[in-house]
Amino acid sequence: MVQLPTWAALAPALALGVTALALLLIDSVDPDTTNTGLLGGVSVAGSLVSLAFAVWFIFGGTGIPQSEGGQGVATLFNGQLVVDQMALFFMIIVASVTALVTLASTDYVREHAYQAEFYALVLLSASGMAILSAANSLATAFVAFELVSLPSYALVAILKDNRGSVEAGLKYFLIGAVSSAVFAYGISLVYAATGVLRFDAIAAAIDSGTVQTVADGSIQAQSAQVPASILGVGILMVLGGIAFKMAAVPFHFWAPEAYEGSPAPVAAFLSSASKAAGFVLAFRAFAVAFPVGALTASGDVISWFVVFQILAIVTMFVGNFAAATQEKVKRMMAYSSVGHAGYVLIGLAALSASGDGMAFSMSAGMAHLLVYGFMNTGAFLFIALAEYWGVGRRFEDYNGLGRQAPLACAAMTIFLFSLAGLPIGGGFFSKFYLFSATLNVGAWTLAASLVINSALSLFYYSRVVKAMWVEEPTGERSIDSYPTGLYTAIVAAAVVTVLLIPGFGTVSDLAMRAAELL
Amino acid sequence: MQSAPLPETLAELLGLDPNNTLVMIVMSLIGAALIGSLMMTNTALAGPWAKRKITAAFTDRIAVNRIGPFGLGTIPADAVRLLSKELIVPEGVDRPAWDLAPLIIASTALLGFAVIPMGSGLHLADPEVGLAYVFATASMASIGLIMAGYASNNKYSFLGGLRAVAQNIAYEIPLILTGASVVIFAGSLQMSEIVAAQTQPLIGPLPSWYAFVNPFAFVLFMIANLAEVGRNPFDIPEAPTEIVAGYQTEYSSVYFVLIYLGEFIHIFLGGAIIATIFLGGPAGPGPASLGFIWFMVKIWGVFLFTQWARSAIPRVRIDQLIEIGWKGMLVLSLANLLLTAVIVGVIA
Amino acid sequence: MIPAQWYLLLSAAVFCIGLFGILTRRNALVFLMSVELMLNAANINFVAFSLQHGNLTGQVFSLFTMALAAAEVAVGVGIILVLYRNFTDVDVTKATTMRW
Amino acid sequence: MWIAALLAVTLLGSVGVMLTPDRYAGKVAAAVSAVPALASVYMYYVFLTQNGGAGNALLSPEGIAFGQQVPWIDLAGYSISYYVGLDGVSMPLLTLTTVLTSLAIVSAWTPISERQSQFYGLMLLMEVSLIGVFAALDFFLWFVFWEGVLIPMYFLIGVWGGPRRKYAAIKFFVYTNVASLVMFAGLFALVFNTDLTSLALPAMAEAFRNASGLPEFAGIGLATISFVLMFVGFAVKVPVFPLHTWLPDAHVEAPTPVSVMLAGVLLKMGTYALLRFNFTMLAETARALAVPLAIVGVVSVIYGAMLALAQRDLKRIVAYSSISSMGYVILGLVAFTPHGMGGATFQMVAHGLISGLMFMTVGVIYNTTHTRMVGDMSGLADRMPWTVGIFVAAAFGYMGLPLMAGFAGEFLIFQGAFDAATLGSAAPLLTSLAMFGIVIVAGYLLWAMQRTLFGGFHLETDYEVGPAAFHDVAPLAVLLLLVIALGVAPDLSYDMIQHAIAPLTGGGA
Amino acid sequence: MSNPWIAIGALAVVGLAIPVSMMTVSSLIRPRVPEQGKTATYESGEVPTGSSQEIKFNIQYYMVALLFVVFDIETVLIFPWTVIYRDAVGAVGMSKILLPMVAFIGVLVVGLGWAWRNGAVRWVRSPRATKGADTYE
Repeated sequence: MVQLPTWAALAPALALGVTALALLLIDSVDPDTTNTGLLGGVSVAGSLVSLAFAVWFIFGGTGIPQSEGGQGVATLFNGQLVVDQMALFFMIIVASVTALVTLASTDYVREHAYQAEFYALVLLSASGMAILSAANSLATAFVAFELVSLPSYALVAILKDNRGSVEAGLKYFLIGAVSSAVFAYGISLVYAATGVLRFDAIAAAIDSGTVQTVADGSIQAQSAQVPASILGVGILMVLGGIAFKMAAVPFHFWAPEAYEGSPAPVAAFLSSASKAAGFVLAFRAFAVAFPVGALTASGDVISWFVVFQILAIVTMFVGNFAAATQEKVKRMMAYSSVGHAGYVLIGLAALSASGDGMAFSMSAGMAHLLVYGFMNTGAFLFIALAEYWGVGRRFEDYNGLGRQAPLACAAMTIFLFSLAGLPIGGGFFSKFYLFSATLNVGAWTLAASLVINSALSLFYYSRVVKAMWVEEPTGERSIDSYPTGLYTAIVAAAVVTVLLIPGFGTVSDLAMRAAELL
Repeated sequence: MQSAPLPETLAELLGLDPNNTLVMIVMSLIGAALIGSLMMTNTALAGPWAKRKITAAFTDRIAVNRIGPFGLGTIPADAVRLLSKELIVPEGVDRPAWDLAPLIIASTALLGFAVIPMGSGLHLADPEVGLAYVFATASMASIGLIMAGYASNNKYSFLGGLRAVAQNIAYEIPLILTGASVVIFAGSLQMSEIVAAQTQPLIGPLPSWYAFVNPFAFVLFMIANLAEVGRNPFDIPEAPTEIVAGYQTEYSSVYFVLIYLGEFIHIFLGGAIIATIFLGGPAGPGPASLGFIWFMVKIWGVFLFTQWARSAIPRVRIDQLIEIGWKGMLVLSLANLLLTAVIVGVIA
Repeated sequence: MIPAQWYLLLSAAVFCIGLFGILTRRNALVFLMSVELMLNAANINFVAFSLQHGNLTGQVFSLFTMALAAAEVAVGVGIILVLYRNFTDVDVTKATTMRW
Repeated sequence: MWIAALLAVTLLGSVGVMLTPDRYAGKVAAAVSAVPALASVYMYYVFLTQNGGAGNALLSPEGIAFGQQVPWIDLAGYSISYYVGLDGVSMPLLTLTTVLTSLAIVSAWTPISERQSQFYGLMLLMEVSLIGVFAALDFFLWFVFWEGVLIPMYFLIGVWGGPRRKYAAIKFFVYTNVASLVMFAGLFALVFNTDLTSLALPAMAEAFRNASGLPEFAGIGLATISFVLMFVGFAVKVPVFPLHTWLPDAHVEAPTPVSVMLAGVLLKMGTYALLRFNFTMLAETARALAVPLAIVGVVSVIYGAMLALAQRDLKRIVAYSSISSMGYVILGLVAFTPHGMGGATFQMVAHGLISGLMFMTVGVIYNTTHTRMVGDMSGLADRMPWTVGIFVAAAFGYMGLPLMAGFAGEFLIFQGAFDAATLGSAAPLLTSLAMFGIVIVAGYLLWAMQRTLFGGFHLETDYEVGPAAFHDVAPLAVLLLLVIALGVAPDLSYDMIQHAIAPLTGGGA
Repeated sequence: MSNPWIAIGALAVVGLAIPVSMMTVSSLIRPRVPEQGKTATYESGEVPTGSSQEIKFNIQYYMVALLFVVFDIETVLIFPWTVIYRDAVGAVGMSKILLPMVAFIGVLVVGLGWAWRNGAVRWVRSPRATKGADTYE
């Protein structure tokens, strides 16, 4: 394999960013007419290029030490960014979700006035996610975090003559702004305590208990002591800021509103890719920067995995029970995505006080995020299709849809059952993976709530299936057009979801390796 | 010519300990009073007298020649006249914003002179971030303008305030970017450093003033500065033929005086900035003690330029203003920045 | 030199003022300003401890924070603008019609 | 390789059928399903003649015929592989599945009139999962198929079922899924407490049978807890009293071909899983718990029969009676004697054929008369002689008439249960109680036949009731022939079954 | 070198003192002749109609302001670069210090170009001027 310059390791992120700029340029050339095919094509191509790069690198061995025949971790800008297996893993998730969403959008926003802006914002946000997955410092993390958030605010509110969309955008923006402020303040406290922002340096500070400083790339210890209390508060606030991105309790309030109000492809994008971005930051920060072992060793600093356990359980129950009581499909999906955030939180919760089992549980969470990326995106894209057809938003509006659009409904059935954890899609395996991760450290409560919530989720997911296939169509609904882009995206997602049953071995291996190398 | 700042010089003159904070505070106050009154004198000279003379000369008239020699008596006369006028508070004005606006306009402009090296040791303070500071103070005036425009409860004032802000912000960025291109040469934001960097000769007798080194930036800066101080062709915020007097329509008596003074101090501040970062500050032939004279010459030169523009160039429309600012000046100043960087990179 | 905890107290106070504003005010613009306060509280910490620790990391980060705050304002004002156009009000509690 | 081919052909077939227009779907589906059916019959022949699998697939690896293993996933330290194979227990059940599916598809031509391609596609999809369930030798593979059965079944009942189909479908779905979760929990409680590295069933069996030092909760060993959990999980499928309540609804609401599959094969999944997991992997615990299990079995025998006695709906009668028949299987299994277990396994096959036959016949009658109520009709014999004849034969088979498959199965079970060491002194009592069940069955079947088939014809219809179409009767005939064949020559499958369960009972065949 | 901000603070004091003193002087010597009509806001002699608070002004002012917020902040990020540029050229070479800024400004220019082309800085976009597609009002 050819030896590329180090900065080329960022190619997946760069591809997305460059595509966004290219879209703006295309729009600048002729702002008055919009060529949907061109814009959509460019966006899909860009995200596919990024996906190709990520896949090439991850199998080319980027992030695996030379000793094991890999290319070694690509460290950029004095370790502000690192491209390792985990970063690439999440870049793959982001890129594939972006590809699906942009492909589906070609039909969804066809009549829309601001198409170039739409695609550009999606890709900007995606590039932010890609950078976030490589961020190795609270500084880059914060910048990337905002690069993810700001476009998504605009995306949610992009239907500017639609009260629902605007209201969703407002709520998303307000809560997002507050959480980013909390995040920034938490970072400032961590900096106050440790004197550094780079994850490894923070870890060094926590280990040695003394303030560190980073001089031309090397970490040097200072004399001053790390004030544990400030550090603890800082960590909690950082966690709060991240919890917003993952839509985890107690920062989940925006999720139902934002997902319901925003255009369905945007909801798909946010609930899949944005969540993944939040989690990659959480994984890296809490695995590298705040090693639970050292923290608990250093006395009165909170051992955060307990917090995560509580968060995980509460999030699971809140999300699933709320979802079970919904009357609108999109809102149900929104709450279910909150519940899934709870599942993935197990990845950070299922470890022992000394931090054992971290790699195992984290890889489980990563695997679930990947599978979830496809099945959840697919489900939301199906909702986008329903909106495209003008089908209502309630369960009973979906009645008998299976007769008019059997293919799409079959795909939706796959998504929902896979989300519920039936072995018809990869969701079954990833849930089992999480399950065994919990049992691995004997976290019975987590295991129990995982099983209970999966059983519960089957109930409300099957409501949609029932409506689509079993119920008789109520009222007259005429479905005249079968949009190609949306169909392609949905079918592609469904195929991948099913193929993840035989292919789950690869995924779990990648995730495991990535988590171990971290 | 790295001269010690004014307060320390004073302290040494009076034989006091320059490390004693109290002493320094007192000395600083004295120095500040000195600088302040100096500027007030300048503006008092410029506002009621020089401005009219110049305009009259342009329009081939005779102006202010009644009171005193060359009509210089007009200055105190006008001061008394304006101060003793009744202060009319229109109904519905938003106090205290309405009262604060003139104060802000007047005093922020004065603040900028703190870091300007005027030669002959007349250099109040020399912080490392001098240039950033002076830009900051210079742009604070627009807050006063929008306050005045908004608080007056008058449609002309409101439009004037909005125009003023739109114009200031449109030309702020070219201004600052062009200043940044100078910083690339000087490699420092400290005023004394920037001045010092312009001392060595460029070609023959010509000193390496940045106006000569980078005339392109100089022209850009002059234009942007015109817009900043709101003189023709950029005087639309108070375009008398369109919106009476813009944001100052409703002000009378002392408030009017303050706004008027503020504008002129602002003009001189702009001149001071130009003189410092483009014209070598107080540098000039003769002993360094003459520096102040040269400095005065330079800022009065800039003042004359603005007055010439006021009389000679027609006013632009608001849309032209915005388009010149965003499509012309901004792009040019970005280009200038990169160009300068390349040049400096090559010669360095 | 002023001891660090004073800066901490100051920033905490500013942060809490911002938080209070968020919790009590209903005007979206005031909300925005409160968020700016919170961000600037973070900036206080950064600059103060950058001085304390003697490295520039904090100051650079505060620059980032400013830039991002500005971008946030740009987006936020845009959203508030369309909010006003749709609801003829900038009261965050007025927008409660979550239906299409 | 053979099994992979079966799965692949059927899966592709189902996709293809889903895409064919409704008019041809039925025929195409029948043609497609004929392929695995004939293939499996051939496999059965090969197995029988060359006796490829002498022994139990889980306990003695040489017992695996048509085996194939491909590494798949290495998950959480457990290696999962695509691992399939057959032995004397699964071979007959596999054949039963394929044959019964194709017959059911043929029998669906008349009743199923709308969304046909989807119906037949789902039938074939279900066949894929069923083949997988009986052939899989790796837990994960097995579980995938096990759950995979539910999804097509849910749609088949929910979409093409009777008036209360939605309720029935949801009930079935929830029951079986919760059951799966319970079983899953019970099993993995064991898995995580034994040092397993592979989830292949033989490895699990090996690990569980000589697992030692399992933790205890409240004095009860983990093995027992898991056994109970897994038993409950599987008993729902069987079904065993008191977990049977989903069955009558599902049977009554499901269209005839679906209830044929339900009674004929899906119930056997439960007993098959019981045999594979509880009685093979946890044999010791099973022996220890023999008496209560036997009581459960007997109770469902009597209870099912009693309920059947109380029904007026032919379909309900058959449904409840199948509950009681499955009770025999439980009884036979707990006996842990060659005859008992062998008979139980044989009974699975036999009952699969007979109950399928019964449902199919009832279905044919219903297609003509549009009623299943015993009271509504009488004297069908002279209007549709063939159907009635087969119905009578099938009923006698159900009652355990000699020379019919039912007889062999039940006789062997009683014989085995009577001298079952595991049941000790309770054996005679329980067995005789179970025998009493047969009397009840005979009672209600005879009564029902007498009311409906014989006597003067009476049925309010506005059309002429005539004999059923050939393609309705043909499957019945085929099934009846199979029943008789197994009854005349039980060794056709009893031998291989004995080979398979010999390692369990300790004694040879 | 004493802290320069003391002197700056001093100038701030003076800068406030001068106007305030002028106000006081004026308030001592100026007359007060309250009279109805004087206090009417000036509208070229016409009777004032309505208040200035509810007049609708061109949305362009918002657009320009938003653009300014973004670009002005970028200059904040440019300034540190300009300060160290000259030394950095010597230290790490020209391309390494110049190219990142070129990329940065390139992105800025793309954004500006987009805003330009989409009429964010074109003034005549008022609803009455262009009825239809994407007005900003």
